[in-house]
Amino acid sequence: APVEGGRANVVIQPEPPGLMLGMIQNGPTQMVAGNIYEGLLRYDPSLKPMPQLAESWTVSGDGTIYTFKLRQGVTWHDGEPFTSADVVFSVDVFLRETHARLRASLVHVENISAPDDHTVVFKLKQPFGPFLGIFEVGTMPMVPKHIYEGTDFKTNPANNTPIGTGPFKFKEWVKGSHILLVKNENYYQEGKPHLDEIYWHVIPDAASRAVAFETGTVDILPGGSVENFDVQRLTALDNTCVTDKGWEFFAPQSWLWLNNREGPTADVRFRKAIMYAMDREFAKEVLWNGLGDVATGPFSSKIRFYSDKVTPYPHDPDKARELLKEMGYDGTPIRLLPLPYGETWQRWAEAVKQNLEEVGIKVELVATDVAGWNQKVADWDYDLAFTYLYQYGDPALGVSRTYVSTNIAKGSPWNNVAGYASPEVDKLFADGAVAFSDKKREGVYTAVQKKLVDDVPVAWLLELGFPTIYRCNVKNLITTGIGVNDGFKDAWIE
Amino acid sequence: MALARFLIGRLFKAALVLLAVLVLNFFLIHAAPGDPAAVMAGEAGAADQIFLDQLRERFGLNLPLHEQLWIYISGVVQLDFGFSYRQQMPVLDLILDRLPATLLLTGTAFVISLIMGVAAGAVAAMRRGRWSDTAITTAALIFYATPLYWVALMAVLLFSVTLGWLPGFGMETVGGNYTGLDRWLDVAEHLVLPALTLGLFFMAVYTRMTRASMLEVSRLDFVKTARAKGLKPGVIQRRHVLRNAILPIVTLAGLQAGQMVGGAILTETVFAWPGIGRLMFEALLQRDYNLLLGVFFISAAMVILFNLVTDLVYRIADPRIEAAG
Amino acid sequence: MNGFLKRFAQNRGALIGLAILFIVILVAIIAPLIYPMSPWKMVQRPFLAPFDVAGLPLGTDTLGRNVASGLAHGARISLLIGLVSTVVALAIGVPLGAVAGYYGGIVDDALMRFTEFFQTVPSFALAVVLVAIFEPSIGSIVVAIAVVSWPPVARLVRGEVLSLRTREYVEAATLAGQSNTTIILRQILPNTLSPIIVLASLMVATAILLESSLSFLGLGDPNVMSWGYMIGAARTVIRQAWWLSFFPGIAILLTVLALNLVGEGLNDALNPRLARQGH
Amino acid sequence: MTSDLKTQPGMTGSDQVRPDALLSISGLKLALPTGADRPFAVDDVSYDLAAGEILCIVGESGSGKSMAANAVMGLLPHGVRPAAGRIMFEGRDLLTLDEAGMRAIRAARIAMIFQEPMSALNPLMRVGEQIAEVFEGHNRLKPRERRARALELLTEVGIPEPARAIDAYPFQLSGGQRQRVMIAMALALEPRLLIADEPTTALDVTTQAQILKLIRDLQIRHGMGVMFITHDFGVVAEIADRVCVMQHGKVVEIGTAADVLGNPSHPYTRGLIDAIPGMNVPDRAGPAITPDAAEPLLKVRGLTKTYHGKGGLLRKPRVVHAVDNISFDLARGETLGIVGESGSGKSTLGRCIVRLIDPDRGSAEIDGIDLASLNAKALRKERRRVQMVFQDPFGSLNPRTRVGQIIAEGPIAAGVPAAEARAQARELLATVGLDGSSADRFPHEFSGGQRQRVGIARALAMNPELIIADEAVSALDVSIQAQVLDLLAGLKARLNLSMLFVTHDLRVAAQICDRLAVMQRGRIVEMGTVAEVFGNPQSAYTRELLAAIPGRGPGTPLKRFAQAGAVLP
Ligand SMILES: Nc1ncnc2c1ncn2[C@@H]1O[C@H](COP(=O)(O)OP(=O)(O)OP(=O)(O)O)[C@@H](O)[C@H]1O
Ligand SMILES: Nc1ncnc2c1ncn2[C@@H]1O[C@H](COP(=O)(O)OP(=O)(O)OP(=O)(O)O)[C@@H](O)[C@H]1O
Ligand SMILES: [Mg+2]
Ligand SMILES: [Mg+2]
Repeated sequence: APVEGGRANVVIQPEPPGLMLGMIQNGPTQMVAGNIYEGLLRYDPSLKPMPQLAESWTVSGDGTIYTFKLRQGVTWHDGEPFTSADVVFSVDVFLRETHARLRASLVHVENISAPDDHTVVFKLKQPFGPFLGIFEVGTMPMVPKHIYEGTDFKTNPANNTPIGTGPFKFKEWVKGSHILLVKNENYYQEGKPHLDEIYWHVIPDAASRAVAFETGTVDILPGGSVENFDVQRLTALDNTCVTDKGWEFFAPQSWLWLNNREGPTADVRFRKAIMYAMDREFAKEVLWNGLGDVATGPFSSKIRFYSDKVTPYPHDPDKARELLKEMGYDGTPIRLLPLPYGETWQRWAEAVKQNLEEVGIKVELVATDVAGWNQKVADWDYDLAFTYLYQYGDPALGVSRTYVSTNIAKGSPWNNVAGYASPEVDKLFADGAVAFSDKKREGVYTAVQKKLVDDVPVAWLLELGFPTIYRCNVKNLITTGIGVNDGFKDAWIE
Repeated sequence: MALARFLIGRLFKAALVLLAVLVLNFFLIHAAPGDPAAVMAGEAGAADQIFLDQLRERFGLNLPLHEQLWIYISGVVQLDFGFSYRQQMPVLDLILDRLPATLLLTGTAFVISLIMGVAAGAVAAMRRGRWSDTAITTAALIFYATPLYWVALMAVLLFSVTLGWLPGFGMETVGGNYTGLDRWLDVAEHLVLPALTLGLFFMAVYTRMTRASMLEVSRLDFVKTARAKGLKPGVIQRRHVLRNAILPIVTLAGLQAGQMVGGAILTETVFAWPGIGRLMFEALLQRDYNLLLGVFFISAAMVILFNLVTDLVYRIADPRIEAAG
Repeated sequence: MNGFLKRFAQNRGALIGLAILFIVILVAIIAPLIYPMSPWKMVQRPFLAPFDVAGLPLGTDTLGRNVASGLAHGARISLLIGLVSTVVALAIGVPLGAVAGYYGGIVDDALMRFTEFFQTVPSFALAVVLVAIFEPSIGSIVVAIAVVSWPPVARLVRGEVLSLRTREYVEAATLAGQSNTTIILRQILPNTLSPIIVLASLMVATAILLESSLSFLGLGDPNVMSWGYMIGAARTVIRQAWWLSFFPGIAILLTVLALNLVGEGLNDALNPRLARQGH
Repeated sequence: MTSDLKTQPGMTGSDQVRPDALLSISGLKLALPTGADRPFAVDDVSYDLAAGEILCIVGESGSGKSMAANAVMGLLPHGVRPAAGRIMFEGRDLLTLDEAGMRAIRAARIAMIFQEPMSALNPLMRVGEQIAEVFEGHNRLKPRERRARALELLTEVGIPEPARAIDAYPFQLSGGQRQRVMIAMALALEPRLLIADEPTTALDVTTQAQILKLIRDLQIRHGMGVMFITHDFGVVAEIADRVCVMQHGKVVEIGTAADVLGNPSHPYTRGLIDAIPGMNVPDRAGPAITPDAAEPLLKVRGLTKTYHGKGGLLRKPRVVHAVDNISFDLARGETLGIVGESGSGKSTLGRCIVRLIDPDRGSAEIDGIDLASLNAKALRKERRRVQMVFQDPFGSLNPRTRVGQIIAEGPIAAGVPAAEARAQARELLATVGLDGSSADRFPHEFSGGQRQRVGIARALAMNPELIIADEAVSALDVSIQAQVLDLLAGLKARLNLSMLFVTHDLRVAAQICDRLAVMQRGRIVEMGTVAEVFGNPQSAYTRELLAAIPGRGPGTPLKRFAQAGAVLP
């Protein structure tokens, strides 16, 4: 039986800019605020929806009307009741203004209505296959209408003291040191949460984070908080468990942006040569401790409609050289932008550079910091650039944005930065999104994967595995496909 | 009075320098690639033009640069350092929040390095040519030439992980909820490693400098006079040699003191010390212009202040010095 | 000149320093001969300890690259960065300090406030900003390091010049009708040499380390192998592979030591007064 | 190591070790480090000194006078060590004592006044503390009494306003005052032996006279033995009981003052004594040039320079009228001597004329051109007409430049080809009595007197019309001084040079100058031909100066002085 009480010490990296999840959706914010705010649904490791603020839901036969029944007796942390009005406000007013990713999905919604206090109805313009996949806390967090309505959201002072419906309440934030969340005594779900408090420790240096775990200061190292080289050593410690679960919903997929517009990378043979030249197994084994998988194409194997019936690209330098010769590559040097997210990525870029140079491609690494990287990628000022993106469980949510030509626009590093344009792919993705039956979608997506893998608009690297390291006496830490990011609701310490 | 005139003159010039510093920093920072909106968009994992435009408009980044500068400068003149784009808090609050931690760390390191460095240098000078001199000089050179973060990590490994004597990071036990004396002890415990690490480098510099300076002074005639008085070597070294050798060290100490605000980026990072060096570094990476300018401003003010203090100390330490502009 | 060489040769420390420096430079020059392959090439399993495998006397790094080869190739870049940025810093700081100290008055005030500006921004932060603005490359790193390291030089030179310009031999040169430039170059600067030499030999070390801190933050030139890069990259695996940061660390230390010894030897040899004194 | 010393050959002491000797040095050899000018600074030196006696040590610069004295104190410079001999003091050989033993003797039994008074005091300590420290070092008196005693001492050595001086820092005192602080310190513990190493060089005669009198008085009162090192025979004649003459590290003659001065036996001693400038006015038939005969070369009008000290934290700014409304003319070929006490503005006047300092008011025209009116370039060109020999010979030579180069730099700047300028530099060195090889040496490799000659050669290299010689012969021992003065006189006659000759030594002034100007506190208090000034001094200050010239009392053993005295009032 779960033990009540206790404190969880968790590393948070980097320090979030704020905790108002409706406003800021970056990783660290979500990791902390996922315990304060809640969405209507959560998803299990196989991405099946689970109830959260919504008790149950129904979908009309044509797939255009989604009706959610909300839980009774839910209150905000300040005691106000949570109702369907909050949902309508959150989605239609607040998030529509502040949440770029959700806004993209909301184009399919015709209107949102609240027939009664505990019912919300989403009416879509046409069917949208992945619609049930956008109700998790990071994508659609519920924010309190009574606090935000009629105010300037960005400057509302309440942003500093977030009020949600979640199992933990915000208590204090000592900038540069820690964030403290305490148990929500009035949580609507009987007996939850088990923990009394969660301390999020801000430790900016990766090596120090490892030390913090070793010395017992922290008990939980969420994925990505220590360098991969340290994972093996840490997991060998006593009473230490490791899991790469809890990332299924995000399914982080890494690739190299290839500038399809100009230079050698505009030639598909060159792009293929890159695929053959790279030793991705090596990267996985050496740089990622064997965690994760070599990506076969645009879809992560974790998400729906994944297909492995595509052209494989094994490590084959000879083939790469052949392709280069065939296209008549003249040795023009190409620029490679590493991801400025720490040593692993830096080393990876060096390894890729080495791989490419072995088949005769001249590579020049271009180092920048985060801001510079964003700017360069967003302005298409690169030849090759590392990146990784979440796929959010469904190709229509997390995959198509990278490949459809309507998404070619300067200024954002998250759209179709490669400049790949194929009417066929555009059409297939459009069909896939609005097709309602899974079977139909499957067909479309299998076709699109085949086509993309042959066109190589980007060079896929790995499905990243982020290991969460924790003390074995922390139980029930990861129960959903969202993992640490949606809460310590079920966790307890033995 | 002369002193008052000196001070007023210096303060006036200081204000001008600060203003110039501000303007130059402003352009410098804006010259770096990327802007806060791009960074935030990048972090959000999704962004579209609306999102970026919203951010830029909110931060006033859509205005021409000179207008932004004007807005900023007019704010600063009224001691309003603006809002941090990223943290959505007044810059001044953020800085004041972090300043004490940094001052505690750098101040302690400063005092440690000064005292220990001067002492070690003095010992080395007095034992010139003997093994203790060689040991001290070599150690100083090693500390000087070893990367700070390497020393830091080694110290943590030894004292924190292996021996378990001292906490390896943070400023106090998080969630310890100590009060009063206990809290001070707790903080002191956390302070030891970072302060030592940071102090080592400067200690090395002071050691070398003190030694060289003392040897230089030992050759001066008045030291011979002191010996002719039949004074003991200890007294001679302390009262005559060291006192005269200390002046160049005052200059150096002034420089170090001025760098106290921003000089500890790496140490604060490795030891998770919630100080201003980290704040600045993060602001830099996030192109949080207002915050960065604010930190630069405070740092500049400190440097100028300590240059002034150095000059004053100089005038007290050396009666020969008359007001030097 | 002969006397100078003789005096220098009499200084045992300086000779040892020179020998070390010579070896380092030699290694830097012949690196492509002893390790013809790129130092970035992954040659073996990662994390091989020193002497584990024949031909890899210093082991391999995170990606299985030859540490010895990196060390040899890194010598070129580290020396280059250390020396060039020091020279550039001297080239800015010495004339500026000399002019400020010599002319005094408004010139001095203006130049010193200008110098103060560069001191007000924490030097590491300034270096990071500069490298970020100009994109990391050897050139921009050298410039950034030079820009943050010249102010102390200028201050030092100014202080010396301030006191030297009132010396009677300077007045004598004025009376002899020498121009200001000649006086600064011939009469004053030679007499500021000794603190400059000492400072410069320390600056080389600081420059090498600054480059390492920059590359630790991902702002090094990723296309060239340097000791700073090696230390920076080894930091995260220090627990697994001590040798990765140890050897480049020793290399930096030895170089710094050698430069210091040579600097002190030069200083003594250039100073005719010290020539005959024992210590 | 001592038993056979007495039988060692080469012992030059002319009289035997006296049984009542307070200090007795025998067979002392001090080895210099390799690379010095000679292997032994002091080579087999023996002399002794009785209580209540003043022994003057004279001899050329670099002959080892200071070195032997330092050996007595156990304060030899680094690298110099005793190689043989004994220094017996109160029955003990000081060379065998350890550091602690020497410490007990220093200041308490033997005290020393060092050669360079300006730098012998700690610049950062108040003088009172520095005196009190002597008591502290030997655990005498209670802390409170120490200050009182220091005050007494300062009063005793005749410092004006001792109550204020006790809290002064050394830089706030004049050179003479500092020297007196040193003496107070040396006398603090009433030592048995006082060693004074050239305590009056560079002091003007009045101050010098005061200090000599002080030492004499104290010596009589306390019955001390005094070892007095000097190169001034006037001083020797004034105070010595016995005289010891040194050359090249050896004692060449030793005996009573009357013997040595009146009847020198060694040729070197004779040479020295012959070289002492006399007090007789040169027998020129009136001034060679009448000042108003032609347009004067230098016309000084109303020259004024005031220094405003900036004042310290708590001090009032100090105003010094260094040059106060001075006017005079100088004809071609004329030498004007400027004499006056230390700090009276002599150097400042010289600097104002050559425009190293901008005067506050007044003008100085050379050949009708006021240098002040010229722009930088023209000024550079005109400058060569006036050259200066600086007061501090060492300070005015760039320590990192070879002497040949130093001399050649000026002509090169004026456009003379480098090779020619260097050749000329060698010639000039020869002219001032240095051999050609010295062109390749650095300034520190010369003795004080040689450096002064380099300074003169540099001035001559520019072919100037006017030379301002600021104490150009002060550091020279008499024989060399005489050489240089002859040289200058020769040049003057040959090249029709004009000279402004600044000095504090009236005998030297008498020898070389046509006219004399006496300065006091920035003003010229008297001016006239040498005969006029010496023969019939108008101002009280001039009379005071003349009276203070050492060694010219009636009982002086020096014949030349006695003869000179006849000329004087
Ligand atoms: N530190 C030293 N190292 C080497 N040689 C020295 C040192 N000090 C003095 N000498 C040499 O020792 C000799 C004696 O010097 P000393 O100072 O005793 O001369 P002095 O007779 O006092 O001359 P002066 O009248 O110029 O004071 C000189 O030849 C000098 O060059
Ligand atoms: N730079 C200066 N600042 C302030 N006061 C000065 C300065 N230079 C000289 N004085 C003062 O001016 C006065 C005249 O100095 P000067 O050097 O002309 O004297 P002097 O007659 O040459 O003396 P000496 O015989 O000691 O060389 C002195 O009281 C001195 O203290
Ligand atoms: Mg002497
Ligand atoms: Mg003078």
